[in-house]
Parts: sequence; C-alpha cells; structure tokens
Amino acid sequence: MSSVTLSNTAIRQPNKVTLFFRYLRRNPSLTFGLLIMLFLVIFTVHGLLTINTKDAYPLAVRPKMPPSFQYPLGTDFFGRDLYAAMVIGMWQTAVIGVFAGALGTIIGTIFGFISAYFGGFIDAAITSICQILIPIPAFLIQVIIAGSIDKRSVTILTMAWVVLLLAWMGPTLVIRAQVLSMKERQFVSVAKLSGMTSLGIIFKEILPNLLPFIAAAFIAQVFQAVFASFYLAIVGLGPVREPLLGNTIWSAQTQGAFFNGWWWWPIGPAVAMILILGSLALINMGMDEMANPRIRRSE
Amino acid sequence: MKPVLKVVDLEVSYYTDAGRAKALDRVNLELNAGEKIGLVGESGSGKSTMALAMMRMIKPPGRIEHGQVIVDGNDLTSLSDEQMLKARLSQIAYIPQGAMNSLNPVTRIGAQMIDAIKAHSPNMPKDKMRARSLKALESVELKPEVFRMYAHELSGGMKQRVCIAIGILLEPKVIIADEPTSALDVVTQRQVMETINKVQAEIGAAVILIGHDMGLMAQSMDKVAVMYAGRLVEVSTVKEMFTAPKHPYSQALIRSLPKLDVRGVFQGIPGLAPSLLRLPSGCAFHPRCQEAMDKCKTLRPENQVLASGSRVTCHLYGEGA
Amino acid sequence: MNFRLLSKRLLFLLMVVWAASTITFFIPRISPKNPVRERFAELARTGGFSPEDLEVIVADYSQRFGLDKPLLQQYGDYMWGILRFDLGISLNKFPKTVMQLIYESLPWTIGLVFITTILSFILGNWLGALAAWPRSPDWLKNIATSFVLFQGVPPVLLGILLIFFIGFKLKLLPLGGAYSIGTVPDQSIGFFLDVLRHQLLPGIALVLGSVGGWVISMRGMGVTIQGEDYVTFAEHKGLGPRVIFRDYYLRNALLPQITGLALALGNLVTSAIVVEGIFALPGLGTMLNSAIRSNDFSVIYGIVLFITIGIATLMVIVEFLYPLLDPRIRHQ
Amino acid sequence: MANLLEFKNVSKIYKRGKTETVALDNLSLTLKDDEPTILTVAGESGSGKTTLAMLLLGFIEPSLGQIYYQGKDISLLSGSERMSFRKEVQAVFQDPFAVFNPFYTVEHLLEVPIKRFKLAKSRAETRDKMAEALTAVGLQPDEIFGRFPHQLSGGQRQRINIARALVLRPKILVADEPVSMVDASLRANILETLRTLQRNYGVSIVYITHDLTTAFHIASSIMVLYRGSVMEAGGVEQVIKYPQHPYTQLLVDSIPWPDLNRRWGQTDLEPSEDSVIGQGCKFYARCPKAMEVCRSRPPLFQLEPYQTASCFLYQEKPKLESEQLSKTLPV
Repeated sequence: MSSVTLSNTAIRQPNKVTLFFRYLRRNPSLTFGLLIMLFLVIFTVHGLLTINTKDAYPLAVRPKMPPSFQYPLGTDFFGRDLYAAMVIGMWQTAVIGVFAGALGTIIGTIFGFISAYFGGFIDAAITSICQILIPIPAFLIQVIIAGSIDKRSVTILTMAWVVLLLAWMGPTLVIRAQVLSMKERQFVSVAKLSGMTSLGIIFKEILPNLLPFIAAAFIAQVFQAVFASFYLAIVGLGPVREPLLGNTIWSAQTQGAFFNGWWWWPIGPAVAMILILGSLALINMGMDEMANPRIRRSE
Repeated sequence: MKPVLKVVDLEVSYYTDAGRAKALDRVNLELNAGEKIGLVGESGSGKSTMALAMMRMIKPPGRIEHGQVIVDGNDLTSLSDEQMLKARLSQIAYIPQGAMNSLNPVTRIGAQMIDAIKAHSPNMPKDKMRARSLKALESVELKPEVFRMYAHELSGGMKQRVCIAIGILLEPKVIIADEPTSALDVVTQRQVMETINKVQAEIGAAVILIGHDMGLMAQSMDKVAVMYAGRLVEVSTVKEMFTAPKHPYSQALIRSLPKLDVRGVFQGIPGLAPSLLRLPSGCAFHPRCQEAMDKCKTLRPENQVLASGSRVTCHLYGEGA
Repeated sequence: MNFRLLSKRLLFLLMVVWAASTITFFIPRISPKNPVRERFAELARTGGFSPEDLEVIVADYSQRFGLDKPLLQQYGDYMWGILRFDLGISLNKFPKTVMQLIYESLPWTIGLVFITTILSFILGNWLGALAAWPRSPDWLKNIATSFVLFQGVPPVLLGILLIFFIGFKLKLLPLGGAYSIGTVPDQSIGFFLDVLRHQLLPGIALVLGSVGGWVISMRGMGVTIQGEDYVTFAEHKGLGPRVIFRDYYLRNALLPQITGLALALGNLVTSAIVVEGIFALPGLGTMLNSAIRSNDFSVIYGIVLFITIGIATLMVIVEFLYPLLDPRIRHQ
Repeated sequence: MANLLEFKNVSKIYKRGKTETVALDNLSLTLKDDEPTILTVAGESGSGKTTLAMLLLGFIEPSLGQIYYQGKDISLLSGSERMSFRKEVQAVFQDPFAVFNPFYTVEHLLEVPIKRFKLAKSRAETRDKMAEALTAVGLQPDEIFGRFPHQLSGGQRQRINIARALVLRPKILVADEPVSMVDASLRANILETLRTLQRNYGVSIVYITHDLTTAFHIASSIMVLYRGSVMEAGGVEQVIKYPQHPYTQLLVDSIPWPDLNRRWGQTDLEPSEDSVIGQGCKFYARCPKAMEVCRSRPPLFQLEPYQTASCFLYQEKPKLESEQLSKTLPV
C-alpha cells in the first residue's frame, strides 16, 4: 500500500497504452529484450519470404566464399548460403523453443496445480520426483536420449521432444509454490464461503492471479529449450541435415573453420544465438521485475 | 524550560507518478526534556513520515523540502551525513514498529547492541561496551542471557524490549517510538509501554509515541498531538484533549472512542480522509467538518496558542472567530 | 547434527543416484539402436571387416558385455557395478575401463570447474550486491547490472568469440589445446604457466557466462533484504553504510545464494563440458565429445552418471554446511 | 426453541511430529435460533479463538466432539443441506484487503455469492441486490462499482465485506477481528453496521477479538479463552466491569481505556513465558493467586446468573457442567 490514500474522486488514470509505454521506460531490461526480439522476428520473417530455402542445404552455392554482396554472411565448406542457413536456423530454433517451452509450461502448470491443490500422496509423489530429477544435469540426460536415437532420424521435432522431457520440473515447482501461497490467501476462504467449488476456485480465483507467473515460466522454458537444443547440436547430437544454429557451429568446428581462415562460418550463428538467448533472458528478467515490484513501505 | 526538541516548519513531499504528495506540511512542534507526547492520526496522515523526517531517514521518492529539527540546540537538518549518523541513537533514537523483524536474524543480540555503540564511540574498550549493553538489557527487564541469543529465540514482547534497550544504549535526548505495540496482545502491550515509561524516566528523555490508539495515549502520555492530512491540527495536554478537545477533528476523534460508563454510544467520523495528492483548499478538514464556515474553504488557518495552553489550527479560534 | 536428517539426506542422495543410473540404463535399451552394433557398423563402413564378421563380433561383444542376458539381470549387474564404482569397459579404448578414463580426464575438468565456479560466485554476488545497494554510485550500478547481459550467453559462444577475437585476430592467446605443442608435461613453472595460458580463455568464457546468473539472483535478494526492517533499524541505530552493507545486508543476502551453489555447479559442469570441446582441452568434456563421435556408449553413460553423482553429493554436502552459517536453521 | 448451532464437547488438537497442541479444549456452546445475539470470544493469540472460528465455518473438523447445525452434524450434511449451511453461516475477516481477489474489481466479491446461490434471476436483479447490500452498510453503490480494492479505503473495503455476508442473509456471522486493521476513527462505523445487522436482520454474531473495549460496546455476552479453555464467561457488562478470574482481571486491567479516570491498575505482570501446563489450570504458571489445588484442572463455577469462571478461587460456588455454559450467556 502506498502512503497515499485515494479519495472518492479518484485521480484520472492515463489510458492503458500510455501506462504501458511509461512502464517500459522504467523497465529497461523488458524494453531492450522486446526490441531485440522484435528485430529477430522481423529478420526471420523477412528472410523466410525472400530466401530460396534450398540455399540453406549443402551443394546449393559456391563453397567457402567470404561475406559479399551476393552472400551477406558468406558460404560454407559444404556449399550452403550462410544467410539462408541462418534464417532457416532461426526459424527452427523458434519452433523448438516455443514447442518445448509451451508444452513444458502447460505440463508444469497442470502438475503444479494438481500437486498443490490436492496435496497428500499425489503432492508428495510429484514433488519428490521433481526434487530427485533436478540435481541430475538435464543436458547429460538429453545427451543420452539424443545419443540413443538413430542419428539419421533426428528431426527438429525429435529435438523438441528430447528437450521437453526434462523441462517440466521447473514450472511444476514454481506453480506449485505459488498455488500453495494463494491457497492460504483469504480470498480463497471467502470464495469458499460464497459457495464456490474447488474447481471453480482453481480456475476463477487462483489461475488468473498466476498468469504473470505462468508467462514468466513460459519465457524461462523457451530459454531453457533453446539453450538445451543448442548445446545438443553443438556437441553433434542435433539433426545433422538441418542448418540449426548449433549444427552450423558444430560443422564449422569439425571442419576447423578458424584454422582454415573461414572465420565467417561460426561467427554469424554465434551472434544470432547470443541475440536470441540474450533477448529471452532480458525479457525474463523484466518480467521478474514486473511480477515482484518492490513494495514500498508506508505507514 | 528550554525545549529539548523543536520542529520548525517541517515539510516533506513524495514525488509519485500521479504528482507531488505533501506528506508533511509546515509542522511545528516543541517538546521539553522528560515530556511524553503522543502523535495520533488516521493512516496516511503523516505520523510515520514525521518520525522518519526527524531521523532524516526520508528516502526517495520522498524529500524534506524545508524546515528544521532542533535537538538540544543542534539543527539536525544542517548536519553532514556523517554527523547525522552520529546523531542517530545518541541524540535522537527510534524504536521501530515492526519489532518482529527489526533484529538481524543471523547475528546475536549482543553483537547488534555492540555495533551500535561502536558506531558512535569506536575507541571504547570491549568490556565497557558489553557492560553498557547488559545494563540496557537490565533496564528493560531482560535476562543477561539474551545478550548471547538470536532474535528467533525471543518472543514478540522480548524482541520489542530488545529494540527499546538498543534505543536507550546511548541515552538519547529524544526517543521516537513508532507504534511499538501494534502487533502485540494487550497484556504484552502494557508491559512494553510500562518499560518505555520506565527507561524514559531513568534517562530523562523526551518521548514521541506514534500510534492511533487513543487509549494508549490516555494511559501513558502527557500531551497529544493530532495530525490530519500531513498537518498538525492540535497539540494539547492529555487532560485537555480528553476533556475539552479544541479542533473539530479532535472532537470527532474523541467522540468516536468507546467509553467505559455507557455501553454502545459511540460514533465514527463521517467522510473519508483526503488524498494527499489533491488536498481540499483552505483547511483540509473542511469537507468533513460540521462547523465549517465559508472562509474554511479558501483560507488556510494559522496555528495559534489558546489560553488553555492548547495549540490549534482552526478558524473557530483566535481574533477572526 | 541430527541423525534423522542425516539419514534422510543420504536417502535422497541414494534416490538421485538410483534415478540417474536407471535413466542411463533404460533409455538406450528401450531404443531400437544396439550400441555395439552401431559402433562396429561404423568400423565396418570404414572397411575393417565384412558384414558377416560384424554379426560375429557383435554377438561376441554382446556376450562379453553381458548384453545377451535378460534385461532385469543386466539391470542388477549394472546397479551392482555402480555400487562398486565400476562403470564398465570402454568400447573404443578396450580394455580400459570407463573409470580409468574418467580418472585420467577428471583433474583437468575439476581444476577448470572449481576455479571458475568460485571466481564467478564471488564476482557475481559482489556485483549483484553492489547493483542492488542503494548507496552504490550510478556508474558502479550500471557496470554491475551490465554483467547481467552475459546471463543469456552460453559460455561456449563466448568461447567462440574469444577464440576469434583474442586467439585468431589478435593472436594474444592460444586457440586451444592443453599446452603448447611440443612441450613435455613436467613439474616446472614454465609448464604450469603454459597450461594456465591455455586455460585462460576457456576460464574467462565460463566465468563470464555464469556470472550473470549470480548477479541477477543476488540483485533480487539484495532488493528484498534492503527492504527488511532490520536493515532500516540498523540505519536508525546510526551505523555506517559499510557496517550495514557487510553485517546486515550482504550476510543475509548471501545465505540463500549458498544453497544455489551446488545447482550452479551442475550448470557450469555442463557448460565446461561443451567449452572443453571447443577449445580441445583434455577433460571429461572432450572425452564425452569423442565418445559421442565414436559411439562409445559405455563411456557416455559412465560420464553422465559420474557427474550426476558428483553434483548430488555436493548438494547434500552444501545442505549440511548451511546450518553452520544460518543460526535459524541450526536451532530447529 | 430449536438450537441453531451447537458445539458439543468440541476439541481441536493439532499434531506436529510428536508434539500435540490443544487449540480448543472441550468446548460446549449453543446459539439459539430465535434469539439473535452478539457473543464475543476474547483471548490473546494462541487462545484458540481463530480455531473456534474455523470450526464454526466448517473449514476444519473437530478432533473430538460434534458440531450440529440446526440439529444435524455438519460433517454429515447432505448436498443441499451443506449448501444452505454454507449460505447461512458467513464470516467477515480481519484483513479487509486480503479478502479481495486482486484480479477482479470489487463487485466480484458480491457477484459470486449471488450467482452461486442463485439469488437473482437476471443481471439487473444481481446488480440491484448488490446495490441494496452496499446501501445497507452505508456505501454509495456508484462509488464502489468498477473499482479495484486498492482504490478504496480500509473502512470502505471492510464494509463491502459485511455487504457480502449480508447479501446471503446469514443466520450466523463470524466476525474475526473485523476492526483491528481499520483506523480507529472508522471502527465505530463498522461496529455500528454490525450491530444494525444483528438487530434488523436477526443475525447472530460471533465477534472474535482481543480488544475488550469494542467487545464491551457491541456484545451482549463474552467468553474469555486462554490456551483453548474457557476461563470466564457471562454477560459482557458483568465480566468486564467485575472480572473474577485472575486472567480476566489481568486482561481487563491491561485495557488501555481512552479515559483519564480509568488508569492501568497495579496488577503484577508475571512474565508470559511458556511453561508446562500439564494437567493443571492453564493459567497456573502466570497466576498470582495460584494454589496447590490449581495443579488439577478447575471446572466451571457459577458465580452469578450470568457469570461463570473456571477457577478454584470460587470452589465454594456451585459447579457448572461445561455443557451448561451457554446458560450463563445473556442474549
């Protein structure tokens, strides 16, 4: 509560759009993150509309060309246009990230709600599974899973599934903790007194208040998914045929790109990846700040 | 008698998105040594802001616009930051509202007492600091073992008493107690109040008790100051306040109190406290005042001293009336 | 220390180890891929022997590795092996055992990971605390906060950029390797400095890539702590900013960070493994990389399991040390 | 004369590991159907007053004993009976902010019960009902509709809470510290609203508080709890003006009356530190008048027609069975 009590004649509030922009000014990480994200989306969409998809695959163009007007990011050892490869790679990264992130968040939210609302044995089971799985480095398990799949049949979607398998524990625990604290809030008791059922309370009273947390969990999950798929690709467990950003770096690495003087090969995808992960991290941070505003003390 | 505390024209504003809120508006107050005054008002009336301003602890977006806080002849507002650090606790001490969380959970009580002394007299020998801390604990009727304990090992009342003990370590001239009992049961509340009165008498300090419980004021204060919308509307002795309150707001406040003799007769104050962002013109209380006159709407009343000794800010009194 | 708590934690550790080993055991076995066949099929392709020979060799190896036994028995043998620190035999570097290989690479990885973890913990928390401390000058806050930007950047990408700019363009530091080609490992200072020179870039990549996480969490913690009543009361006591920062603010904000240490170590190990590959440093990561490349599955599983157990153990240790630092927990 | 609500030897025991905490100890209490009253349940934190409220609302179940609503055990109610119990036993809580779901505007609080209990047939009727309830608690509906809780004052919020209960026309209203977080100047208004409710709508109010001054003014009877047991009970005027149990005396003596003629007394304040209760009087460790006999649990003794105390100081007075407690509570 602020030290200022609003009177009957409430102070006129500026409209929502103005308020949103004003808020962005105070939350630079969210603003920068969103701006970078916007840039990446425009880049990818524009690219998808203009490139020839075939150029992103081997033997399409003259190999080993440094950046030029025709090939803004150069071409690689296998004869791929690195610009086309980057556009496709970004698109595929987005697909993996959003797919695994969304599904992980949904599963986590459902488990979190079930665990917190019903408690007892179900809660104990779900939380212990999460707690036991969390110390196990997800990446290593993903290495095993990805390594156990026939390399030739790995696709973008299998990547997403591999990443997803270990992506639900985080949101489960976060949502569970939030629901537990919400359950103790008095408006839940009042809703009970007002005749609401358990299910009604979950969906109409608790869930709306958790939306910011769910959104934050989603962004965090997308980040994790992109990160994990990138790591898998960079150690050579990605879908080898696809120009996924990590794959491009991996093949540059295996062909000794730096030693051979093809410096442009890994640099492009590396910068793209930094921008993607960086913008997600910034948005996530900005949302954290939004969800937990500092409570100013007052009398 | 020379006053030990003089607050002159103190003004504090908070700068919010919606504009500037005057949380404290030209407040004047005087207090003699050993005198106890209660500062009452609704939430948002500026009581706590007053305490923080006197300690010079107003933080952005708040700011002391102007005014002086003179303790024992020294104007605190003119001190450098380093000098102000020294003045806190040794000149003017603060006993917090949230005693539950006011002690560092990971260090012993004794260490927290000693670091307070050390900040003011770094060269004092260790055993002397220790002796002084133990004496302060004794004053608030706590066992010496508390010195070696952690905050979580103490009950709420004990924590509040530790805070009082810290407050009197350096025998300050003025003690500000900010709702020190609001979270406590009646019996503990009374114990804490009696402890404050006892240590106050021992060191002869002036006390400002901030709160909204008129009962507490009646039980243990000498004077009562009433705040409304950041302004001090009346300062009277307890006797005067409870028998013949002057300002219409004080009168309404007294009327709203439950009495012991007749059951079921009490009435609230109609209307709502105004927003500090858009205060009514003239006297801020006029929209709720039953005795409001035309000039109350436009002209801000001046502070004046009545024959009874009460100081009141209202057009009903003085030459104009 | 409480005996019940101790046994509870040890049980937890056992559960983690059991879960990790069960996952590493079953996932490859429910997949249609036969690791041994995979391995030798590759050799066959490069022209060592005929497809008929392959079947014989696969059968022979399957028997030697116990892969022809019933699944449950294999599982039992496998678990029993783990209890004896026996993670099997390398397919690729036969007859070396996986444990032998791990012991050879382990010191490199431990050295890199421990030093970078400690550096990034200290640097990150210090910067995070300064970023949240209201009295920090603005330039310091900005610098500290800007380290947050590295949070989104995987150390391996920093590694690539560092290799490119500092190793390749400026030629200040070596592009990779554990020590200069041609030097013979010995105990001399010269050799030690050479190793250090080679570890510098990967070290920087790891510290920079992990420092942001600490800055963020410490900054969040710091904002919470400075709003606490005890910090305000400390100011009312007239304590100097230095004392408040050290005894009231930092001390309380740091406590929860310590619990994050073991988990952060897990993330750093993951990153270190990938970074080692990029820099061609000897260590678990390079070993894992080459195992992936050569389909040496027993080594892959062995490394995964070994690291998991290591991290879970560290978590339990941290949890036991924590009460020594926080009196509130100690008294419960 | 039917019993609206009956507590029959109700105890609530919380177990945590090996330690058992008796939050409420063998309480019997009756509220009559046709005699709306205001009963104060007073005590400090840990006295069991909140546990009593939770039991009354059916949020928790007693460990021992039964609670009957209109003659039926509330743990065995059928679906429709449960619905009408839910509707007729309502509450107003302490924190006037926490009861609002921050996601919705304030009318959500009133809309939900109207919808759930099907009290209105149309949107317009819903709105009328809401406006009526708001007016009844002294609010202007236009000033309330469409606002978010943080845009209202504490007093307004608390009155909306009372309006919510009022919409349902309850038979029993549990008011759990309804004014302790409201400004002193607004307390009178809220309490007045509660009393009007009792008089005009025939609602029985269980007023839970640690503040005896307000209890003195709105309640007709009082029950003082200490660590889950009744120390003293009776007519509010009788008990507060002439407290007999040493604990009640201590409590009453510590009330900060806003009255210069009624100063804090000189009662010795024993340290309130925890000590073993064992089988004796729960107040034994703090009692200035403790005797040897107090090492066993004292029964209730009838002191006046409308006053009873659980204290051996009055052992020559007639014993009162704990089931008879309600007889000493005037309406």
